[in-house]
Amino acid sequence: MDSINAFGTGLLGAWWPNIWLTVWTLIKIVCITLPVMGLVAYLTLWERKMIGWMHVRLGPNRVGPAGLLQPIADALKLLLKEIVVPARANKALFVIAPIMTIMPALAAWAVIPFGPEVVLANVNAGLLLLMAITSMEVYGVIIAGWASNSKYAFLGAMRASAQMVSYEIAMGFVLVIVLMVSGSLNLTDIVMTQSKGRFFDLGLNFLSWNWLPLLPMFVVYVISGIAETNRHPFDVVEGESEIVAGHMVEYSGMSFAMFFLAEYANMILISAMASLMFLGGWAAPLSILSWIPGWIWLGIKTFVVVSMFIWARASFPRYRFDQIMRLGWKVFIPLTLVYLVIVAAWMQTPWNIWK
Amino acid sequence: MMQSTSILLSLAIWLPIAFGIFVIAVGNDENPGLVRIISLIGAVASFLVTLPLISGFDNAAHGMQFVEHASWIARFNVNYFLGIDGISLWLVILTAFISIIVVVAGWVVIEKRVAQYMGSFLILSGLMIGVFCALDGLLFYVFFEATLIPMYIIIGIWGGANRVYASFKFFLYTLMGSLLTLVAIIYLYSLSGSFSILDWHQLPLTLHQQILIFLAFLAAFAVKVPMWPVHTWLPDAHVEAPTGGSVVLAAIMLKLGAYGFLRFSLPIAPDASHYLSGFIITLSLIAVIYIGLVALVQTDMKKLVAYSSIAHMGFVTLGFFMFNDMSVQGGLVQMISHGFVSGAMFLCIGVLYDRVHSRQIVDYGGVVNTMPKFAAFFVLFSMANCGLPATSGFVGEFMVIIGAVKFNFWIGLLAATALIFGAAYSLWMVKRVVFGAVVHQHVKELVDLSSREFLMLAVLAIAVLAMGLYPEPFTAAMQTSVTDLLAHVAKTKINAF
Amino acid sequence: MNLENYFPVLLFILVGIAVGVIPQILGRLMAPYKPDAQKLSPYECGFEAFEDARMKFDVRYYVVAILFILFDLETAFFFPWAVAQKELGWAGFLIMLGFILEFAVGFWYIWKKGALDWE
Amino acid sequence: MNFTPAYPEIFLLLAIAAILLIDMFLSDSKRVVTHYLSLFALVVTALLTMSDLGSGTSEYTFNNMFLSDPMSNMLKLFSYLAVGMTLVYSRQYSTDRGILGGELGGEFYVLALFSLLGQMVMISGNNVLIIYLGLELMSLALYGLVALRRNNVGSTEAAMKYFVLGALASGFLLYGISMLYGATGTLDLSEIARISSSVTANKTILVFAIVFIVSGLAFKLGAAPFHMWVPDVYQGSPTAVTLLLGAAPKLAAFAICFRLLVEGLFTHAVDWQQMLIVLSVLSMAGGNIVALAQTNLKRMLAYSTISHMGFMLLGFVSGVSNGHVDLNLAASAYASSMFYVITYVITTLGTFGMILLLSRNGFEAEQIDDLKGLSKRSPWFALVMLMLMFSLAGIPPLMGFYAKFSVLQAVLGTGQVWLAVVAVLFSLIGAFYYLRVVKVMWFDEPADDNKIVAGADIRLVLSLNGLAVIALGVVPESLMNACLVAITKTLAS
Amino acid sequence: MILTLTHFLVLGAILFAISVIGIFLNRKNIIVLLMAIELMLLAVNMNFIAFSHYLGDAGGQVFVFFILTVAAAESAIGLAILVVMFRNMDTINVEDLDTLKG
Repeated sequence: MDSINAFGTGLLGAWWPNIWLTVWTLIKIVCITLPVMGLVAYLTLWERKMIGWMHVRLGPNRVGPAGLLQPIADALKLLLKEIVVPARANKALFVIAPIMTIMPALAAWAVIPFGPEVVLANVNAGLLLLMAITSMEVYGVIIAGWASNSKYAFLGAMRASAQMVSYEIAMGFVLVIVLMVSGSLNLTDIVMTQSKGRFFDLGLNFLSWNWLPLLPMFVVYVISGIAETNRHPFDVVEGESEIVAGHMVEYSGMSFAMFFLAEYANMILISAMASLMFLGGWAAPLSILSWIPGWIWLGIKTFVVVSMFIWARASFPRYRFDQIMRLGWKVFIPLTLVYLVIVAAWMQTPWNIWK
Repeated sequence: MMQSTSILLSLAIWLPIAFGIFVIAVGNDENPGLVRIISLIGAVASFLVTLPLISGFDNAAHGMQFVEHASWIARFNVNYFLGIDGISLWLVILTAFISIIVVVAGWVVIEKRVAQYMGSFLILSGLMIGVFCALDGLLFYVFFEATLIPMYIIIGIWGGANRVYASFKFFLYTLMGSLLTLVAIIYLYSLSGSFSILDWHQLPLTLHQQILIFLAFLAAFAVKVPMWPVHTWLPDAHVEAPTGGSVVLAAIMLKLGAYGFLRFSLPIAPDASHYLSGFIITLSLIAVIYIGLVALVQTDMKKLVAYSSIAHMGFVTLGFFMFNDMSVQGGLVQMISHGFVSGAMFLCIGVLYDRVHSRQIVDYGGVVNTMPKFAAFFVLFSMANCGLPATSGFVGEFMVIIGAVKFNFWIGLLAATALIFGAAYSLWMVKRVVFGAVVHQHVKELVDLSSREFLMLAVLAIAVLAMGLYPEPFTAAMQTSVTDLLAHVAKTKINAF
Repeated sequence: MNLENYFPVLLFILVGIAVGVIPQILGRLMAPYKPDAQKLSPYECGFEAFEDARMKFDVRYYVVAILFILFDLETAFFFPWAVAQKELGWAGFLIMLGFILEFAVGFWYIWKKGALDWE
Repeated sequence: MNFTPAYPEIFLLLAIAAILLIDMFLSDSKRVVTHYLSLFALVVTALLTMSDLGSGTSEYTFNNMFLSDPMSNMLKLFSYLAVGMTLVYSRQYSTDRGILGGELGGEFYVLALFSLLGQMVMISGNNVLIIYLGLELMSLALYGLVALRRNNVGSTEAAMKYFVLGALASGFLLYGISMLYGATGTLDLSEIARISSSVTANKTILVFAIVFIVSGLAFKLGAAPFHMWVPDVYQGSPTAVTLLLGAAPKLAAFAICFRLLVEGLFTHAVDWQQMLIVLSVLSMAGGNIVALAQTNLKRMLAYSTISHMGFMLLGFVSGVSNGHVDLNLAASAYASSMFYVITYVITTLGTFGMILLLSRNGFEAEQIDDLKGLSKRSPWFALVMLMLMFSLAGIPPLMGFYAKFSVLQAVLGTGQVWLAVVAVLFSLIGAFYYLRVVKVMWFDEPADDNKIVAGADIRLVLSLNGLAVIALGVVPESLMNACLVAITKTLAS
Repeated sequence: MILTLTHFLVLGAILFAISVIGIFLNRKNIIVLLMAIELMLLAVNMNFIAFSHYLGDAGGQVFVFFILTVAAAESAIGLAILVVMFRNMDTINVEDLDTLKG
């Protein structure tokens, strides 16, 4: 890697260092984006497979061996479908909405560390940046609903955005707690601070990670994550029997694919964040397993959390909208607030485990 | 610093005010009798406390007497500083005296809101005495301005048909002038660091400053006097005001302005006074002659008397700006005399108005046939008004004319001719109202003076005659103060730098 | 402050936008495009739309939006404190507790007022 | 850290929180409990402030961001008084108008107290950040209060206008503050004063800062030409709220003018004085002349406020003459402004209290003609109103006169004779419309003979208010001196 | 290109000017007014951040923090008033704000 960088610097750097820097960064971005896209594609397959198994059926199995080419087929199908722009829709906004949805889902990856030094932008305010970028998802939803000039889309957008912002508060508090125990906004630091303490010394890394002392918050975070991505069982937004596909109802073809892509990219992102903040990121669960590369551990953890998303989808009945809002406002926010105080007080006592 | 030696002046000021507040507080339209009696007691008591001022006044003494001095707003060196000299002595007594007359005049005429009416007059009386006694600039201003409130109310509530217009005009005209005075007062403070008028008398000022100050004071006092051309509020106010209001306006309020000239303009800005004396004399002569002519053509008795007041006050200002003993004393005597005479004139008109509810001259004629006693008084006061010898009006005007002749023969001549106009409009009115054949039915039905009215007019008549026949006590008290004042005014302040 | 670290983020945002734009253009180019009135009419369960879709909607959505803004910014105040919490000690804790209590009062108030009810 | 100087604020905050919570559990019939609790909170706050009054020095807390000095204590005490009186005046009115009770509960009280808290913070801020926060706390509560009468078109419109222009004003002020920060590199007012007087300060940026700060303050004060919101908001708000935003906030506005301009930028007084002269003359002219044409009492009083604020600013333009700094002179000038604003607040409380007194359920006494023949219906209150009107007009021996007097004294003290003449001429115009109110009350026949229905508490407080205007007119010295002492000590420290 | 303090100040000034123009010239939609107000605060924030960075003083950033909060509270109240107004007047047109006239 470094040698390529050196070569590039030698090639272009002499005349125009900024150009090379840009190209180099672009290369790295592509290195992140393409795997993410691939993961998204295969996540859809995995979802269908897993739900199939849980339903004791096979799931996709026709396209390619064991259905492995199914995502490719889906993508091609969507690519070749007509993009319908409804009459009296706001054309410009209608086109912008999918962009506004997919952009944050991807851009957020800029600050996700895949290893101790492996991060595109090692910024100090990483967590804050992550929050800022993911918050922009709401714009896509609202714009899509408004631009479509359809009641279903509009209602769906209203619901989706209300739900997303509601859970964002709870999520914010969880992040504050994580922040508090790690004392840094930098995601790399957050991961690092989990790899110390008594259990770490014993080699039982996984017990020193945040998920254990902050278990309630971990639960809240995962549930909020599900709600945030409008996934089942919080998917009243696109409850098929109520308002069809919610804000995306008027979208078709590649425009729709963008929303679809963004939803799954967000799932992965949230899972990755959960892994970073609660599950020790790239660290191995036991010291003796440290020889396995960090990014594999991170991948495994993310995969586990994503699978929990799917698991939840297959297992729970859909919530009513009022129940969703109640859970968010009347359960999660007080809960996180109380836990915040508890942890803060705990940290002041001699029994503080996050020194 | 002068020490307080007496509380007489405070009593004279605050007693009527206290009575006024009391009357307003307890009185309502259900017990008018009680209100009237309390008010009368208040007015008489207030008059009585002023009498020791005459007996205790030392005619020969220089400076202020009955001085009271107490700190009021120490931060701006504002003091509760009272005192009188020969110039203000008789004005104080006149005010207290007129208050009794006013209370009696409104005895039965005022039927609605008696308490408020009586209370306003009592408070007004106290405030006006305060103006004459104040030796502190701000205190003076406070009293001076505060008189506007009760007067505004009096004109506005108990006035005639056009009272709202008249009351507004009265208020705003007066306020306009006095606000500039306020600027001048504060300006003087910023120069001298004191609000004492006596300190200001000694304050050296450049001619430029003096002229500005003089003009600022002129704005207030000229409106109040009133001098031509800012006199137009006066006929309206007089015509619309109730009888008591007109009496107070004519008898005392106008004197506030004239008094201001003597207390402020002349001694504080002597050089400017000399510098601008021609201007003032011109205005005064215009008032005397032109307004006299205007009075001549009036058909409304009250308006006529109002214009005659302007003309008479013109004599006063004329006298003041001749800068000699005779003329200034004449002006002062004229002020007092005019207080009695114009008050009496308005009362007479009030008497008629109460019976006929008209002030138009043409509505009368031959009043002597039905109201002989009244006619006698009316003729007497009219004669005094035009300055016939043996009445008080003569003394003042005569002295002013003498002084004027001393100053400049032609001015004296002009002033003297003005006497003729005075005689013309007064006597012509008398002729048309009192004498002649009875034309109107309502004149036939007139009843003569009640004992209350008789008493009232008789007292005034005595005063007018006494002053006309024996002006000595009045002039004697003034002598020293006026001499001192003129001596002071004769000295320039510019060189003091 | 080192702004260079943020350059990749900016670049990634641009790439994200590109990822949103390019497939849509591709879709336009490769997919058929044959609009007709029926196809373009808004989705409405089969019958014609009889009113504008941008209708009045439940005011509670506004309430949620407003509450979100407020609460989200309250969270923002926790961030700097949370980072420095270890150094601030009990004093910092107590001061923040005051803030949290105030927050709680407001929260209790809106709860009691029914701003959080959707039934 | 020693929080003593901030005890009143801390207590009030706790009290508000408590009242907010207690109020939730009260039924409308018991709403009066909130009323008395609010008043009680004010009394305790006042006692806390008074306990600090004796020291007479400036005490700082929160890292010099917050201070308690004689001036702040005095202004705060008058703020409590103003808010307390407003609450008493408006109890019946608010209940009748649906801004109290029902769905809203006692929010009126809570918001009123929050706005007071904001004012207190403004008054005590020694750091532009704190001042800004106080300002916003006050403004936000007031925006809410104006809109409290939710089904009334005028009220919501007024709220919208108030909000937009208030936010605009904050924007201007903030922009100025940002420039100030840029020029001095600090947010602390004492530091700003120190650095801005040194040669190193960037003069251009400072002048920019002053321009924007002065415009922002003018907006908040309602001085012309930034007065557009005042008439509409005064007219459109429920009268109780008009009083809340017309009285006490003026004290706080004075305080921030003093803090920012005098304490922060005293060395640049020449620059801001020029601007204030323009504002002041425009306000006096615009306010007084336009007020002449009004038939709505509240609107008329709004324009009169504009003119009074112009007059008040005269004190500010007299602190420094020709660049020559004399601290005694300056203290006297600013004290006269302070006295003016306190006088204005006391008087204005009474006038709006009168409107509240005369309003009944279903009847707003907002038109000037609604006062017709008041002297017949209630001589005493007509007298009180007369006193208040003459006081506003500046006729002695009422309190308003001494306010005008002391300001004029300051103006003439710096030799600005023409300014004084302009000021008195405009107050002459002003006298006309106050006289008109008196005329309507005293000279006209009553249009309706309804008895005044109002509680004993309103009657008592309003009477005391009227008496205060006279009493402080007869003996103005104590209040004047208190202002002077407060300002002198504040300037000295 | 090197970004200097002046660049940021000019940017702030431009934003500020746009928002002021937006408030005074906008006669259509109140939402635009609210947005202009937000923009104004952002312009101020830009100034503060720039100054704070170039002066090396954190105070300005703290101020921005509070401005953001206040801006949020302000827009919350603004929106609430807007909703109430729309219910009463059925319009959010600036020109319809004319019931209050003397």
